[in-house]
Amino acid sequence: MAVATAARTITIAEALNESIRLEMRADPKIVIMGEDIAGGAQVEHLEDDEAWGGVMGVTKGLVHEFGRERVLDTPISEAAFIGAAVGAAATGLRPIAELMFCGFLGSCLDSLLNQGSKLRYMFGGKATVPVTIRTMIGGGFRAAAQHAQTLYPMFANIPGLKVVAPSNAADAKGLLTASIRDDDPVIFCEHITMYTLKGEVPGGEHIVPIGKAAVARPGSDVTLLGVSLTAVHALNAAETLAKEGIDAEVIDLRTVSPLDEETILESVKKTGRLVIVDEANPLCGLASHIAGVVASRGFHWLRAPVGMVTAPHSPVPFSPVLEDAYLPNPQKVVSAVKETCSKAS
Amino acid sequence: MAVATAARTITIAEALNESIRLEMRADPKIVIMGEDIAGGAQVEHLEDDEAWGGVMGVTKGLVHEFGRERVLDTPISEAAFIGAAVGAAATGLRPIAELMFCGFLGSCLDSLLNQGSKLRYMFGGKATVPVTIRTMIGGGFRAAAQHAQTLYPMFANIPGLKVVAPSNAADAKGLLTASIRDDDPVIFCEHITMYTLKGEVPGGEHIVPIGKAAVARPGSDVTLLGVSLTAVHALNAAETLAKEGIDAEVIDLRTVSPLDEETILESVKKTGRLVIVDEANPLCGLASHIAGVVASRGFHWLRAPVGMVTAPHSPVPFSPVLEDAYLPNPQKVVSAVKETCSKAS
Amino acid sequence: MNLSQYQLRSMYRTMVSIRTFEETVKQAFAKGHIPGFVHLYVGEEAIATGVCSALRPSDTITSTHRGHGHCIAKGCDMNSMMAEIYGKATGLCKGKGGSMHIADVGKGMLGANGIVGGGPPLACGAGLTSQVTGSGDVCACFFGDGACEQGTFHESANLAAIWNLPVIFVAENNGYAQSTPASYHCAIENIAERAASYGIPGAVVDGSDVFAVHEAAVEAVKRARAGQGPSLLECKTYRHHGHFEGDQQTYRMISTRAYPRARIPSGISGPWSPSTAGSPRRSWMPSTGRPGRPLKKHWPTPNPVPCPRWKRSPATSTSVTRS
Amino acid sequence: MNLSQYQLRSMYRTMVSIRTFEETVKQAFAKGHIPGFVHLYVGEEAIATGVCSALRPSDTITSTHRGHGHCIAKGCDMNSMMAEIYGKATGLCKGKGGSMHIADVGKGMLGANGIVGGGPPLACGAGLTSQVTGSGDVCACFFGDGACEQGTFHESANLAAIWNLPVIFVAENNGYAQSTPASYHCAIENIAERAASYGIPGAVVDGSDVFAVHEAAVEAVKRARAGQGPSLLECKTYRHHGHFEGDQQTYRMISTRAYPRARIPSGISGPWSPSTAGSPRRSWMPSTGRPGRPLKKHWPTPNPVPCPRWKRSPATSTSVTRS
Ligand SMILES: Cc1ncc(C[n+]2csc(CCOP(=O)(O)OP(=O)(O)O)c2C)c(N)n1
Ligand SMILES: Cc1ncc(C[n+]2csc(CCOP(=O)(O)OP(=O)(O)O)c2C)c(N)n1
Ligand SMILES: [Mg+2]
Ligand SMILES: [Mg+2]
Repeated sequence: MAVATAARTITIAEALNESIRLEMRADPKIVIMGEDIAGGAQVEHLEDDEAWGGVMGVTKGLVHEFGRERVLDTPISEAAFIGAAVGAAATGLRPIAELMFCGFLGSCLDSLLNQGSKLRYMFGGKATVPVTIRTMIGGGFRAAAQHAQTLYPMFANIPGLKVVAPSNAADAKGLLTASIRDDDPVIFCEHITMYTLKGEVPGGEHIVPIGKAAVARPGSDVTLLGVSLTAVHALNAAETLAKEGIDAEVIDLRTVSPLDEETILESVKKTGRLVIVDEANPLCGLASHIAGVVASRGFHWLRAPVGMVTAPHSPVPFSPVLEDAYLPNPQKVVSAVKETCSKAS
Repeated sequence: MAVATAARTITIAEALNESIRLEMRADPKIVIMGEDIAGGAQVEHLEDDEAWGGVMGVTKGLVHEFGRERVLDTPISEAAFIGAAVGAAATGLRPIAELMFCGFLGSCLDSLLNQGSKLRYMFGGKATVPVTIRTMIGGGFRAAAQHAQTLYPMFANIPGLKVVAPSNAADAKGLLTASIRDDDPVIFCEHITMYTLKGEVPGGEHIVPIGKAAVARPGSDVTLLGVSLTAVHALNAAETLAKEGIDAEVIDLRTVSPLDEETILESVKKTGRLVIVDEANPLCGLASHIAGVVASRGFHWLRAPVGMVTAPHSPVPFSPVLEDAYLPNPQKVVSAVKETCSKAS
Repeated sequence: MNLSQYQLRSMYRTMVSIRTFEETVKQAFAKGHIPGFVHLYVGEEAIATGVCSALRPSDTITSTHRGHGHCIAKGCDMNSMMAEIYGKATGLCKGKGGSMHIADVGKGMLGANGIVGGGPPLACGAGLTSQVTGSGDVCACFFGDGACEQGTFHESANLAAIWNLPVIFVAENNGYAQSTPASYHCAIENIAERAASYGIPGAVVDGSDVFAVHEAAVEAVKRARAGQGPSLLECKTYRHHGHFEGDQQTYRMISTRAYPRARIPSGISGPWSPSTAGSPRRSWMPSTGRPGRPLKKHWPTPNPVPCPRWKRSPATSTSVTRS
Repeated sequence: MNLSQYQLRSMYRTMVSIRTFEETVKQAFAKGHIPGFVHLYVGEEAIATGVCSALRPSDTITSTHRGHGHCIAKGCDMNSMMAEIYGKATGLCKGKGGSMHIADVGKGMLGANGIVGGGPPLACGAGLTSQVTGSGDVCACFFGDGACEQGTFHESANLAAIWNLPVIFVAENNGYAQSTPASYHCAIENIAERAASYGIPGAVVDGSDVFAVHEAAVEAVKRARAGQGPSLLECKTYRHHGHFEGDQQTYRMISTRAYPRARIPSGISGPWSPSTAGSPRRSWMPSTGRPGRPLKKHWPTPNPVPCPRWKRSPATSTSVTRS
């Protein structure tokens, strides 16, 4: 399959596929593995391009190009295959493993908590673990409590892991490429509702560095911060707010760990107000973490209490009505910003 | 074994044992299970009181009193037996399971993340899961990266779990009793270095409610907040600070989830300054969470940046020299408080 | 096996109810009325029916993402189930759980489960409750062939064995885990042979034969209730539709070339009807499709028999008693 | 089995090195010089030695909390190891890992591991690397009897089987997981029989007989290198000291009543010395202690043989070839 060299408008799923494809072409040490990522092609008839390519189709066509040796369907053995990806990384490969839903972390935490993230440190720096774990986060699909989680706070609390979550197609390609090339384990979070989101994506090699947030919209009155889908909510809210005379600066975090504290603090220094939007559960979550960092390192610039729009501290409900009430959305962000801006310093 | 009715000075390990013993006497639905918690007594010779009683001796003698039916050694199958504890709780027992080290969460997260914590909610409130998971946290034992973790932030990020961590013998007994009687899953965190710490413990029934922080030392200049061992550090630091003319109020959190925000905010309202001491890794950890809550709900009372003394965001080192440098201690707290108090509002 | 007319009718009703329920869900999903993920039990009715008809109301079951059939067979109210699947406040779980989390603990139905391999540890817990309280209840733990590669199954089987828990592990081997054929994901042909790793009885039955399933389940339940511990029952079956609704099954166009066509569970489309059920064994035989590979049924006999060396084909069944 | 004088000497040196190293650690620990947890390999020397002497330098191993012996057998520098155990900057891991995390990736030693069951998935990964790069290296995965109840072992064995990975699973059955006897925590007598669940060869050997271990390992390595996939090798052994240093072993006063006394690995305390090693097989026989239960060694023969029905006692060994 030819990959464009010029920018074009494609979906996030296509952008991810393109990143993997280009990297696999360039580096024979890259293998990909996961449940159904080839998808039915492993037994016979490899020539048949009807293989599933993963539940979201992200890896479609890769087994056709790279063969069964490098595109490995796995049994439902998350502990074994995520651990195998870690072990393969420690011995010279550069695996990309798919953990279908991030809630399945329950079945493989050890490989990440006690092995992948810690080997390099425990071995005195003498090992590297260049593994990328792609996983799905987020609600809105009516997938209920186990399949709609947003667990990057748990990942981020583990030192030694990098945690990435793009909000658009270009970043999806660029950040995934950076993740694959990174010598540390990276958890790459893809939002379940965003695979079909389209955006302009550079052709050929495209890298977005890990650990650097983007100022997605400059503004002066308030800093609005989101990541993955909530960055999109923040941008939408900023449009609405602009009409009402509030000029919001929007930061798209892009990376949860390591956290780009400088970009956040710089913005807060300018605006004096901060509203954080996050889909994860709030207790020991991402929103409060950032609020805490600013309360510690940017306290004197803050002119109003930090606003936070998060999910409540409860499992995700199934019912569409309840789930819509549960999730952050642009309207909630707009209200929170108005409240923050109404508060005197 | 007779249990005293009057208060006496005993260790945390003894206080925990007493809580379990009294509750098991009162409620035949309580069973306890874990690796080596009976300890070698399961095959023959039950009458022999030489059974180990767990690696820290907390459950010593219980198999002797309550028999093998209610004191169950398990294989090294954390996923199965923690899950079995959850299943037993959902069907009418009130199990207490021991997860020897909290790092072994890696081997059994699913039972807590996707089952225990969520059943009640997902089933529309029609199930209760009265299970208590006792587990060991903390460094200082030179146990290295996998066995010295402090993972309550990960537990706390899971809605549906309660997370408790006592700092003294009386609370150990009272909070464990409350945990056992609670109808929701409770993660009970015991600090590895504190089992032999002695304190006065009430005889007979003693309950300390979950979700209520303690003002362990009243003060007016700065609020010092810790949990488990860091509450002890905070108290020690307060003594030193008192000699230097700084009157610190110390809050012992006791419960991480649900968080007693009111007690924290009330104290900050009084002192205007806050220093949080926490042994967990900082990113999406407990310290920043509390700082964030205060930056949101108590902003106008804050007169200085929130101070945080935490572990760095790295795995725990093995070398005693490095581990000492890694962990929070009273000296670090004293410095942080002085810095906070030196900052004008 | 002696089944009363009442039992026969009730089993028939359960099988037809499941089929009808699922076809209704299928249509409603196609019309966009049902949110989220839905996995249908069509084609596997004989398993839930055969097992649950061997249980008493106070016995419990754990289930899977493909749980509607288990719910119905364990007596959950179908109206409340449907309301749950639609996400309504009147649903069995107030709309908070949905298809993958339907539960009715009061009926002993401990929940569908979105986590593959989530059930076995819970089943051990239910078995422990029975053992500690002396209730005599057993727990039937349903799980798919895909779930047999989850560590939780192995840990739970061993735990149930050493604790002698009244648990019946029921492997529903429908040949697929999503798009992945069992012949790929599982290193051996018969899941039931894994019983030997835990010193418990294992058996393979034709999962489209409700009588075969029932008979094997009765035996396993009897053992469990008598304090003889857990068993592993593998039911060979076939997934009629996609993995979930909406699944295009392109992968299946590939692999069904080598796979037997669907076998319709006996009793639903077969010639038998409850009013004529004199000799159920004969009339409930698989009524359509190629018979696929021959399945033998063996349940532990009191005397040791040599365990045949495993060969990938043809399939054999195991019979190992814990001594 | 043909072993050169050089090989014999080297195996002898390894066994004695491990024993000496561990006794040194024991004394240093008793004096309070060593921080943290320390688990000694005393009594199990023949396993690491027998297996690692069947490997080449570029082959890899995964290890356990009881890892010193594996490290030494795989060629780690003992001075750097000791420095690591003391927590010094000059240690193999700069003092950051300690006893439970000694590693030397360059030597193919992928780390001691504080997590019981942590090794098998990593071993699959090392096997995958070999398969993808075509290096022909194999990975030997050491783990205890206690680790056999961890789901990771089962998942990894299945994964290695279906991917045909060059992994040798080496179960070190020393009869105990901390205070818990294997007879309690494991539902069956011989861990090696679990190989049948994954269609791979399994064998039981006397873990105190370095030649027996070596011979079995050579066979397994040969298979793995030839692309014939994984094997499971169970070595029956005995933990001479406490679970960790400082363990009072009160529980053992109870249970050793029913347990054979320690068998000293051949070659260390036996009459044999490297200079007289003409007929090693005879001279390295277990030299002390009661022989315990008889252990038979079976490694897969090319022709299928009936797999005897398992009985708790007396012990038999399995021999199952993946067909
Ligand atoms: C821990 C976990 N891993 C993966 C999945 C995704 N998933 C859902 S169903 C399924 C296939 C299950 O196959 P099987 O156990 O055979 O059940 P079947 O769908 O055939 O009834 C997979 C991989 C999951 N829900 N949970
Ligand atoms: C996941 C996990 N659970 C529990 C422990 C605690 N633990 C350390 S060693 C051990 C016993 C291991 O027994 P076995 O596998 O037989 O190895 P042995 O100590 O006998 O060599 C246990 C329970 C652990 N380290 N990791
Ligand atoms: Mg299936
Ligand atoms: Mg052992």
